[in-house]
Amino acid sequence: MLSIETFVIVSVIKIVIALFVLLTAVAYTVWLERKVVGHIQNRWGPTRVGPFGLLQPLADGIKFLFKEDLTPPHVYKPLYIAAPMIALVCALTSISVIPVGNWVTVAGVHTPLQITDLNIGLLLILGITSMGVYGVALAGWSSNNKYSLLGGLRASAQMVSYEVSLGLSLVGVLIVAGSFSLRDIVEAQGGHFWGFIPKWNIFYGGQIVAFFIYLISAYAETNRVPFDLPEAESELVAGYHTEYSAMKFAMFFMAEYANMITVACVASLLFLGGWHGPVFGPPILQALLPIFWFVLRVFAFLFIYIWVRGTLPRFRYDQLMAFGWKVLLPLAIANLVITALVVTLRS
Amino acid sequence: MVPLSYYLILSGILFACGVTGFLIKRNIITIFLSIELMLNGANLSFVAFAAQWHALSGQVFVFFVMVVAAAEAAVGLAIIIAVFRTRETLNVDRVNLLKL
Amino acid sequence: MTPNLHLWLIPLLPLAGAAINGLFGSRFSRRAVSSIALGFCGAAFAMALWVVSQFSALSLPYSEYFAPWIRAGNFQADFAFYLDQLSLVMLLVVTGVGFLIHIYSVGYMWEEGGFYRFFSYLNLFMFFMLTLVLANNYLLLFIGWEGVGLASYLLIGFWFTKDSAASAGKKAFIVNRIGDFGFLIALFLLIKHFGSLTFVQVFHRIEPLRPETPGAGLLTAIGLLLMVGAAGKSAQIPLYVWLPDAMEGPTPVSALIHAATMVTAGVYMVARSHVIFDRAPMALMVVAIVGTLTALFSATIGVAQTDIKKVLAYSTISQLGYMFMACGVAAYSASIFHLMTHAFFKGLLFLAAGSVIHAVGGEQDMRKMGGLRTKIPWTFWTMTAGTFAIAGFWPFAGFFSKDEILWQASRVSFVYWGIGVFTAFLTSFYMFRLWFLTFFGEYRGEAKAAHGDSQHQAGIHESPKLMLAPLVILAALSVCGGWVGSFRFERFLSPAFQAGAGASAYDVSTNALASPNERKEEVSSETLLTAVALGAAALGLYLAFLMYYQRPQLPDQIAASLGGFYDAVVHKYYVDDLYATLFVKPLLDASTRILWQGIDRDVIDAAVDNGADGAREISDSVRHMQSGNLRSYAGWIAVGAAGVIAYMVWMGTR
Amino acid sequence: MIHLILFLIFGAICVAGAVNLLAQRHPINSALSLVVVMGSLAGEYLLLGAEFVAAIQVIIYAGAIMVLFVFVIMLLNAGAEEDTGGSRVALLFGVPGMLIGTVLMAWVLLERSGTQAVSMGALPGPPKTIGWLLFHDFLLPFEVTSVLVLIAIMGAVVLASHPESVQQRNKES
Repeated sequence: MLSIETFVIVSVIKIVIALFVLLTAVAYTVWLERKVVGHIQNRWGPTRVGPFGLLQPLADGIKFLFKEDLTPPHVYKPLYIAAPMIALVCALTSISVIPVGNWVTVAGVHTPLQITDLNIGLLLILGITSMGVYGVALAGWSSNNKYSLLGGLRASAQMVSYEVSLGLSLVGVLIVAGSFSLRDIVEAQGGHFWGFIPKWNIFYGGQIVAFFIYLISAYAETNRVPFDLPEAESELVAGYHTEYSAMKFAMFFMAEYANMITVACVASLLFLGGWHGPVFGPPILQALLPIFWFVLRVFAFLFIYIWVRGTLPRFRYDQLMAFGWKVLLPLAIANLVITALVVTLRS
Repeated sequence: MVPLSYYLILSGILFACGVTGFLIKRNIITIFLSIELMLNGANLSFVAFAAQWHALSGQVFVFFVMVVAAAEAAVGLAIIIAVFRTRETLNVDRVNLLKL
Repeated sequence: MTPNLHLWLIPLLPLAGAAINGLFGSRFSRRAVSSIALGFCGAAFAMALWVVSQFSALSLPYSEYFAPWIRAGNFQADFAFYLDQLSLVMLLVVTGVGFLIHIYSVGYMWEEGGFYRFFSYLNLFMFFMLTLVLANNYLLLFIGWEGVGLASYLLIGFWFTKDSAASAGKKAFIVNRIGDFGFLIALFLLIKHFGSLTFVQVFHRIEPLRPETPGAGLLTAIGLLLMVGAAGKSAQIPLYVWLPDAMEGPTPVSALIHAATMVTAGVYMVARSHVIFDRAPMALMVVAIVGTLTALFSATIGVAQTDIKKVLAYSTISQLGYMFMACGVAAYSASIFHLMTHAFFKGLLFLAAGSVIHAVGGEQDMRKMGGLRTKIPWTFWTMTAGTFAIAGFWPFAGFFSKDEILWQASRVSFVYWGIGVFTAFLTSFYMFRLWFLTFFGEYRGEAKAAHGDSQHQAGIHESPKLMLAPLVILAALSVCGGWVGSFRFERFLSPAFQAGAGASAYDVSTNALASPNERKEEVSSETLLTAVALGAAALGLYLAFLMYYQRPQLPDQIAASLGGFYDAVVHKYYVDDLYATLFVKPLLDASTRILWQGIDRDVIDAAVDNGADGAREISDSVRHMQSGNLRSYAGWIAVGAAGVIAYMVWMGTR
Repeated sequence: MIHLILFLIFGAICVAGAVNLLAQRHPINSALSLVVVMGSLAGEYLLLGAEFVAAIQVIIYAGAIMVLFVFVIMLLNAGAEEDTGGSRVALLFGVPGMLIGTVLMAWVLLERSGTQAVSMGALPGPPKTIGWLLFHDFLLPFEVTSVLVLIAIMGAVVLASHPESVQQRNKES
């Protein structure tokens, strides 16, 4: 056990590092998206700022900071201001329970590579994600704009609907792992089947179905293409953030990408074996390799995100709802039942 | 160490606030929110009593309350929508046909 | 070594029949209904015969415990059955005659509606009667007692659409209630003072008591109250009025219930309670006087009746009077002997009368009959046997039993004997009057109206064999039933009546049995008395022959000369009217004035109406609470909740 | 000590949210106040050790039910509360009644309840145990509640659907 002072110091350090890494990752995910989508659409993407446009995110940030913070006259001000903050806070908080690697000992302090390990960690992520709905919904409502309102309505209905399938798709993994703690779940995935297939949940039983349900629900949860109806520019101008500009808009923007990263992290941890991978070399390399494997998976997941965005068209809203309730939810329940059966029979 | 009666009093205060909301609010949705507040107060006392008696049944009951609250919210909100559609108002003082 | 007799089967078999027919009979064919009824009743009879065959092996009295019923403190009344010689005789009479009458009923009721209902009731009656006979305590006996009352009520009112039948049923029921009231009080007294209702226990506790010779006491009271019950059930003065009216029921019912079995329940009960009566000479005297008076009184009424069944009904009352007279002089076995022979010949007479009525198409007035002798010979001959038996001619059954009763009565008082002989003369007279009017002379029925229409003449027909067979069997029994002899019969029954008879009031029967020599000395006087009785019967036959065969105009002349007395007799001494003015009308008036107008309308109705008015007025003022405002309702709830909390806090912290 | 401090902080937020619910005239503010109450109640649950209840409180109550409320408020575009005469009964009887009841309860709880003090995380309610209870001891209530929810769903669909659209669908079929 750590003394309380060490605990606080270590925690603060971890929080700072995590926030820094996360925000940087958000910035470079934006860059990555622009680059990848650009290449998919047969163009270059950002190239002017820095080599390969690598400094573009910095430039964007500076622009957001210094733009005039415009507040339209008939908005409901308290909520108009609170909404982007809610969205960003919720998006950033959920990173706190995500482990990126094994326990390490730095300067005599033995600590997990994770801000905190809760035994209801996954539930916390779900809870915070579900709170994120308020940001979008309130933004839409408080803007006093019909496009915003429609966007907010769509966002809240869509997120509440797909949260059900999302949660149910995770239950299968939980049954296999027998814990809510993300670290336990990852550790349950160590080793191999028959010596060569990694013991990831995605290969376990019918969890590949669960993985795809999770994938689809996650796209809807983060309001991404092909489910980006709350901000469908062809219908709603810019949806719930039509009236936002400057830093408030940036907050929504960051929240969206932070959510994407969270979702990617959860997918990597739950389905793709977390930080498991071949570990070799000197001790420093042995400490860093798991992080590398983890980041690799997250990157792959994000790449698929962007890839999908670049290729798929947008759903219609009724198709979205019908798909969520009539296809995804029954599928998730069936998967849950089958997994429960398999686990029961095997034990 | 906190005396359990503090938790119970907190739940009582929340419940009383819910009752007051029911009594003084005119907007039907706010009244509904007051009901949810009362349910939350009751839930807190459930959890507190569970700690008092070391019986997890108290916590299980909270789930049942939540489920019932969810069902109630679904039906109640549907009713509110139906009422609003026919009477064009959310003010309960204007929805008073059921008398004499 | 006592074999298990399964006595409980005997009552329950008819009950099963009643249940099957009553519940499902409406869907059965007549054949099925009658075979069910006959089957169960016959099975009971067969059981009874089997019991007789086992009888010698039994240690009497035999009792059989069936199930617990009422147990409170020391008091105990169970479903238990009791068999001794007395019950056995009753058992045989009830099942045997009952079975015969069941057979007869199939033929008699074949054309009637409600066939299944009739047999269900009849079986129900058998059940209750057997319960009554076999009960081992007064309470179970009372159940049977009330049950036969119910069956009797149902069967009298069998044609309930007919107003007179319905009211006759009610009358029987209500008059019986008066008797039952007395019976019940007697039972209460027994419980109070002897703590039990079981025969064995009660008699065991009474045995040590001395006869209440000077004056009257508890046992006299119990005896008198029991007599009230018996008078109700067995149609004695003053409660006999229901029996003539009960003739509204179907004739087999009259034969079975109102002649052969149920009405003798009172006699059975008095005989069963002989231990009590033995110690209550006053009560016994009352029984004798009531019996004698009833015998005479109803015989005189019977003389003037024209309805064939009414004549038989009054005759039944009269014969029951004989039985009570016998009981009253402590000659219980004579009484039961007469009960048995009476069951044979009165059952026969009723059945034959039913056959006659059947033959002439429902006509019951004797003045419209006549000359039926040749047309329905079987009925005629069987009826003749019955008539001679009831009139008391040697060697028919009635002679032996009646003679025994008269002789026993003479040993107590010649007043009883004198009245008994006179009644015997009257019995002979009205029975032969019936006989002559029905079977001899010219047919005076429909022919008068139809001027000798041969079609109607041909309509008079003999009854089917199904009805005749019981007639023949009963006729044979009426002829031979008495040959068993009163002496042997008495010896057979003596264990039942000796038990606890230690200190009899009259010491007659005991002495007679104790010293047969003494009895021989009295034979000469007995022969003389018998001759007198036979003479009275012959005189009755001659007078009837004279008045109703040779000189049919004579009765009218005599009636005219008698004047008012004849009117009184024809109108049954105006007893019904007397009861109507004395009891019925005041009761009706009181009910109307006090109960209906006073209590029902002014108190009960007023309470309801005013309650409703009050509720409406209060509601009028309170309904303003129902403002339709949701929040007001919530306010009331909050106040109520606060009240509940305050109450609970107060209760909890007190 | 830290327990008491945390309790007081969360409790204060709770009460503030509840009072704000009453004070606000616009339903959406009231709804958000209630979300705050629920969030801090989840904190209280955590203090008592009921971690699973706390998580579910946030996910179901704050994340689903309250979103539904907000959604309906937005859908109906409910404005601020209007002032109507209202009910004298509710104010004259209801509020005093409520106050009396609350005071009585508080008095009983403080003076007579005989409850002991609890430490932080007094009764841990791990998901596994709760699940065991739900699916074994409370199986029947659980199943009955599921039927209740199903009925509620159907009721909500029937009540909230446009009568005209239903008629039209009937005509088409």
